[in-house]
Amino acid sequence: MVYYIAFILIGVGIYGFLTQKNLFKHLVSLTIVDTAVNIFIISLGYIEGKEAPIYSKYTPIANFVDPLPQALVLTAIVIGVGTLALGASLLIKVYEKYGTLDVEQIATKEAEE
Amino acid sequence: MSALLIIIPLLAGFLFIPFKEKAKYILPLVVITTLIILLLLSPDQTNAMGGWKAPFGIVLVLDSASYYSLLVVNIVFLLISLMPQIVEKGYSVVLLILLASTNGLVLTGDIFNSFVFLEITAVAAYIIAFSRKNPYGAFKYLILGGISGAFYLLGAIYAYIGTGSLNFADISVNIKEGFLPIVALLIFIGIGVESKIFPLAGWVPDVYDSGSPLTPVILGTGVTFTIMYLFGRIFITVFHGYFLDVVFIFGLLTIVLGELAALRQNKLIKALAFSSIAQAGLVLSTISLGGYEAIKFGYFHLLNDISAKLVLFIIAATIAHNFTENKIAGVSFSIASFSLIGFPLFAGFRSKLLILQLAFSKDNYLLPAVVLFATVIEAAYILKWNIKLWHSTNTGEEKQKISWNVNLILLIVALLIIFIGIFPDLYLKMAQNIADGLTNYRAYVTNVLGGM
Amino acid sequence: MISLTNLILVFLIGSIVSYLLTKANKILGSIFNFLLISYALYVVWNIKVGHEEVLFRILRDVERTLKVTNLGKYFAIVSLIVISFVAFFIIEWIRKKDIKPAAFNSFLLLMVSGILGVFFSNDLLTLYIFWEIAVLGSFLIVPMGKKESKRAAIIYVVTSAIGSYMYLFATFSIYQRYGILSFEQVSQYLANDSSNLFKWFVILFIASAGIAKSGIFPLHTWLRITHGNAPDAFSAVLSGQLVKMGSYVLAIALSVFPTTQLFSSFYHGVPLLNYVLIWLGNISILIGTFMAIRQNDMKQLIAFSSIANGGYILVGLGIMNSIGYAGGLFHVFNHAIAAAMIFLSFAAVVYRTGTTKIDEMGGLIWRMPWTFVTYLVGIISLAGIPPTSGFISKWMIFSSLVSKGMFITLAITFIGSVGSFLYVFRPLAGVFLGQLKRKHSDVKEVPIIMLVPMLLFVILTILIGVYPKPVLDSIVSIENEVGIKAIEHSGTIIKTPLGQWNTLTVFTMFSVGFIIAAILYMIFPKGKKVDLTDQYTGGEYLYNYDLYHYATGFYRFIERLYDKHPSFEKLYEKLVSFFRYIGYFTYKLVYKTSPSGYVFWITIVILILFWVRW
Amino acid sequence: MTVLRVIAVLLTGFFVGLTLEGIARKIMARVQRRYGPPWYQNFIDVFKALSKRGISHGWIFDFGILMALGGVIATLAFVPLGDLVAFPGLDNIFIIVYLFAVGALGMAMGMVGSGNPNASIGVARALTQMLGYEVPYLVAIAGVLYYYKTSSVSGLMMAQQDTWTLFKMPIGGIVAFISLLGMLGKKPFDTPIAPAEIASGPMVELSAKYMGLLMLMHTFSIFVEISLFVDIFLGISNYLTFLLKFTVVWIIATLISAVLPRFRIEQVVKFYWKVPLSLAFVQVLFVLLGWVF
Amino acid sequence: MRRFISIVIVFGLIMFFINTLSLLPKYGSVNISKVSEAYIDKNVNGNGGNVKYNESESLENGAANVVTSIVVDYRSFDTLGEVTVLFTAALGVSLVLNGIRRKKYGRRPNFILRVSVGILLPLIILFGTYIFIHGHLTPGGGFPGGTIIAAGILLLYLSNEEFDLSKTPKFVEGISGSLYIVTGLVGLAIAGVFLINFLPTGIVGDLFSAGIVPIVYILIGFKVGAELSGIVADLHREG
Repeated sequence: MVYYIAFILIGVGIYGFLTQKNLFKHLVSLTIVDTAVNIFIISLGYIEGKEAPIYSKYTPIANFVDPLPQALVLTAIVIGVGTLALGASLLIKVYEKYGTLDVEQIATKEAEE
Repeated sequence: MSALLIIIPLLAGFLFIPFKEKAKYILPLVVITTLIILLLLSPDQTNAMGGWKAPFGIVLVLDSASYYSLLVVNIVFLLISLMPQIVEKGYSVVLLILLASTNGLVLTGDIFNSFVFLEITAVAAYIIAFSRKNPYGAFKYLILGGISGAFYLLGAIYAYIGTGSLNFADISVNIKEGFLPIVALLIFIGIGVESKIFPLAGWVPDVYDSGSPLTPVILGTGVTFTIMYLFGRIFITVFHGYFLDVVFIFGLLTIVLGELAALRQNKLIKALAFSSIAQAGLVLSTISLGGYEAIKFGYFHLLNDISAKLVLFIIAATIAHNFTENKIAGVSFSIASFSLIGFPLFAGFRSKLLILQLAFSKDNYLLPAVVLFATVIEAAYILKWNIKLWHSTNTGEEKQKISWNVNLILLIVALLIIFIGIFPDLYLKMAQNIADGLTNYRAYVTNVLGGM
Repeated sequence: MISLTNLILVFLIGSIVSYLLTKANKILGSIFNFLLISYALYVVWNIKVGHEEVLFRILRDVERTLKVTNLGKYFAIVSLIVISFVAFFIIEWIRKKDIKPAAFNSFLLLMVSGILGVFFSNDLLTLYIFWEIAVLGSFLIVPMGKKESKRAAIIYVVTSAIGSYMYLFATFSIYQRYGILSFEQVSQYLANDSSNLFKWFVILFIASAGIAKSGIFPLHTWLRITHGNAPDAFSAVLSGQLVKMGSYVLAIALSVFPTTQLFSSFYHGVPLLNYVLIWLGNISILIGTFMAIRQNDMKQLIAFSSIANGGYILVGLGIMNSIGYAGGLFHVFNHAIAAAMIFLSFAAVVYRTGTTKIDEMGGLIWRMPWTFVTYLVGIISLAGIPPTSGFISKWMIFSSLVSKGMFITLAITFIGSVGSFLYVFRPLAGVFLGQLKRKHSDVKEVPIIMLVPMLLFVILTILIGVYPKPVLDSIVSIENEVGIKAIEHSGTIIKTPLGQWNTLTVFTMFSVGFIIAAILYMIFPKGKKVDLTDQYTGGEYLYNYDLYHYATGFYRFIERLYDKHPSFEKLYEKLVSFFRYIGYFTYKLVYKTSPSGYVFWITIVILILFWVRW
Repeated sequence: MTVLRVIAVLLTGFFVGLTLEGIARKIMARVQRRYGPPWYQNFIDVFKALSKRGISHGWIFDFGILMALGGVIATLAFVPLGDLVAFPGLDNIFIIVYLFAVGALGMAMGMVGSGNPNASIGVARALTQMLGYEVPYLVAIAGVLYYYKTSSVSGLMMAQQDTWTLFKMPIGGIVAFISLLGMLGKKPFDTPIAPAEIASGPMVELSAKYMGLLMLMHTFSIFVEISLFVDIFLGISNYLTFLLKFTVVWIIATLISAVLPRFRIEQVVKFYWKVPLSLAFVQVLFVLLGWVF
Repeated sequence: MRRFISIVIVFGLIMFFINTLSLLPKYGSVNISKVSEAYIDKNVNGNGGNVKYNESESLENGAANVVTSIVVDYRSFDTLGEVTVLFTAALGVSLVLNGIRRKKYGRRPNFILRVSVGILLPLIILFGTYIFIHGHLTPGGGFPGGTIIAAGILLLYLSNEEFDLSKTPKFVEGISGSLYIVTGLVGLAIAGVFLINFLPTGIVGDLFSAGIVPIVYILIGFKVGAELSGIVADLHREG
């Protein structure tokens, strides 16, 4: 069930890319796609009726979900953050240079050069 | 021990973050140390990171293929580090990180680890792409890289589900049969963007035209070689050449449309960017012909192309007008462009000849026709630039003089191209070893999994 | 006597040495060039036929050899004669050449090394390698000419690349099918190969390199621009010699792989393939002749004549009977010498007046008589008029065509030869005769060093015209080697089944006639020497005699008949712009779009692969 | 022995040529209903011109005339007059046609050397006209050569054992005759010398001696052209019958030229390449197919 | 029109992904792969077995939080790469936005914000450090801890106009990064294998257990905190 949510979210992200004109919205859709992929990875690790993979007072013996996807997602999220931060700073520079974030106007400005 | 190749540049990067400008001086030192370490290492050893054996932990594989690829990549980085003029202020740290990530990409034996290193290379490439007032190009590259990263990650996860572990050798041995098409498709998308395949590599011209000579040089040579090596590693060693017929068609498409697009560019850098797209397409389609010979000649051509591109990009980015003052740069530019087209005395001729002979021996008449057609077009626009630069009269703008060390390096590479043209076995031996490493995946699996 | 490989190596190293020498002193470098080339001529002159040498190894089991055949030796001697004369001419000409003289000399030697390799290579791949070296050498020299020569160099390389890459394609398919590449083996395998289609494909593709290089019909557009704009002395080499490399490959494609045995005869013993090639030659004769009549720039005019003569050679070689083949080979010699002679005289004219446009000059005979003599003998030989050698080859081709009964080709060759009277006469009248322009009144004759090669050419043409034995002997040896019944000739009499004639009696009869006319001229009172401007002007008084020179639109009345002629240059221009448009379209669509474009392409690729895979 | 034969040929060329020209002027006059000058008028003109003292425009002017006359004399020497053959076996048809070009080129060069634009225009027209009539003529002759399998003129003449080639290949004969008119430069095709338009074309600067020499050259060239036609097309003939056939052809040609106006130069080329050339091709097709009478 | 095409394409893409579902096990009934099985039972080297909280001692890993054990010990090379990505991103942001002065928004932050920062900041910093110190016991670890600290720094930036981080985060970042590598190198020196866990792992569950895992996670916490605050600082600079 959760898989469908993840795929639809990827679809929404891609749709965002295809239709939006504003560059910042592209960045947003990129995050959507990243989160959707992360959701999908996590959902692959879930096992019905199993606990979070931490040995603690409440779960002393191993009755855990699959920990590996969660570890991978941890890394994937941080990569998403890194790309997002860089994208945002580049957008600031794009705005400084072209004065707009709209794709058409940038294309016309670039054509003039 | 092979982890040192990644760690030392990384350590230098981390230490020099507070004083970025000073990093320019230690860059050559770091590259030399990694080269020395590489020469000390013996080519077939696998090091498990953190002591955890193969399918569980991450494994760095140093077989003959990765050994020689590392050699090439480090030599390229050495040449670039010896030219501080072309490196922007404060970008040496980025170069260090890039060196670490390219070494990582070559060495890693784990699919998720290769995703991480691919992302490091990509992020470093975004920064380099931005180098001199080219934010829009860099941003487009970032978006494209981000999405391709997402697909690559999906491919990795599907591989994990399919085989249970993330290790290349493990995947190649026991991936469930249904998963291979989907994994190959997703990974093809992930790497396709980086390895300049036709519809996916939209970022190349804008990024290479970023104004600073560093971007095209490092992205065009070092990173391209690493990506091509990764492509070979995954699609040949891991997927046993499963997806290559699709890649062949895309390769042909890239060659033809890359050359045609280059025909109309009026800026030298953009034309050369398209030429590197076309050459990448040629290498990919040669590799995807399948078989040991094909891979050997594919990488041989890649080596020739990289040495020619190194010279062409430096000159195109620094002095994009006439050669009257700096003759040495002019001569090396001409030699590199002749080698690219495939005139007899130069290296390019050898590799094109061997590729044609190979294609014919495999009864594939499409590839030679496309290659020859592309070479005709390539001859048209490269020679146009050659003449324009040699005979242009507009000596109006600033008389940019190339500094002596850049000239020296240009000349050395140009003479190397001629030397390879006459005695090709230096590059051929390298290509042979790379092809050996990639093709016998049984040795790879036993080497990594230790005959589990 | 050094071996061939050392000779080629000497030239490769020599090109660097000459670069340094010319950097030091222009004249010294050119002298070094001349000495080296004449030494090469000497070596090639008395090299033993059948002498073999192993060169280097590229493909595994096919090692490269250089082998001296009669055909190769003949072509090499013709080319080296032309180049050594031009090298001697360059010694003086280089003085006025301001841009990059050092590069000019060094690339000339590079080209010569390529040429030597081409004529002596014994298999298809070595021929391709040296062919590319020669193309590279000549490509580097061409852009040193006028402004337009930059574009010309590109067109030159692209056309020759098209030809040579088709050639390479054929070479590899042969190698893949038979595993061997040397000429004898290939001809044997081809002879007993069953599939006719493969034979057609191979020979046509190999001939395509020759077609591209010698400017035959489909790939002839580059000749006008390149010869017209290349540096003057070099266009003599370009048209005198480089075009002959194309004829050499055509000769190989037609005679070394004997098309007559490979294919059944289609029309009076001429196989269909030869017939197609002959028709290509015909079309280029028509194009060359009719376009040459229109040209106003003298060098472009002779460039078109090279197209026409290339067509002649192809027609001659295509007929493949003893007379026709000999005619084709002899014409190679004549056209090389005549074209070089004419271009040298043009170089001398440009050396003095600086322009190549016919209507800007006139009456140069009074200031440059010796250049005029060279040009006169040159056009007599080019047009094929008896006392000179040009007539012999034309006569052979005509008689072979008549004996084969190919009348349309015969008509076209007549048009070509009569047409050549017209277009060679245009520069004669426009440049040398007629009124001398005031601005050219102080023009002096070109220095002696430039005159020597020109006059040597003149003597050579007339000598061979009268006593064609040496050339005919080598042609006979070639024909025996290639397996065609050799023509019989004794001394100065050339026999053919149709008839025979004696070059010596024609010459003596001509001089007798000339002496009779001179006697008549001497007996009667001498005419009063009158100044050039003292003309019958129908009563009107002329102030500016420069206008009184009829040169612009010399054949305007014929040109009007075919003004709307189909121009192939425009056609190829459209083709190039079509490719350029596809490039623009892909650039716009894939590379220049916004990020949404990129994502669009990624999803499209996924969908296609998905759709294909499942 | 050949020297005697050559002299004989030249002398016949001189005397017969001049007398026939005189007769032609007589016929022309009769057609225009006037008496016309005596038949020996041409001899008088030639000797009068040669004795005068004219003007010369430099060495190329003189050399041109000498080369023209020398060329035509050489061509004449090779032409067999009936059974009188100067060089048996060597008189190849192409030699004669192309040796003739030496004369034409010499004349053209000399005249343009005079510097007068009328001369250049005239020469340009002459060369274009040559382009016009040469091609059909040679194609027709090639048909004959192909049929008789020999290219020596005397051989062709001898080959006409049974019937004249004219009757064997009538179309070829007509084409050859039309181009013969063009060669002679008679009225319908005398655009190069058109007196009204370009002041008698190339001959504009000629005076006295040069004019005389050129007249000689003109007569010899006429003699060569017609004798070629007669040898090839009008059957075997000894010396006398040859001269008879020669005069008949000459008279027909003058009659035709007396009545026709002058072509414009484009019309000449267009005419020659439309009518005679297609006829020549038809004839050649017949020869190839063997339909010969 | 453009919207219609993109809808069709997106629909096609989703169909592509759904088509792959047939391969995947049903949601919730995934069987644990052999690799994760070994991670859970901590017997990658074969001397694991049933792990009980607070009892099993000197296991090969020792971290209670299995995810942390994977992230920092079993696949710590990934995390090294991970940290480099963040490091490059921060470096990139500082190179791209090489601002000099602090960007002034011109309006004074309102009273509540200024006062509450004084109270909240220490708590946030304390909470952040707690997270990455207990990385190997409780969920979370170096990355979330570092982010929380950076959030605190952001709060500082928002609360007053003049606040600007000096070069200290750069130093902290550099040192912690190199320390992380040094720990790896020490493992290489001692046991010849990079990033090996050379310290005793102690009892599962208490604070000083699992060898170098907590040390590494603390270093990562510092590094991530410094980097993200560096990014926040750069975003607040201009000119």
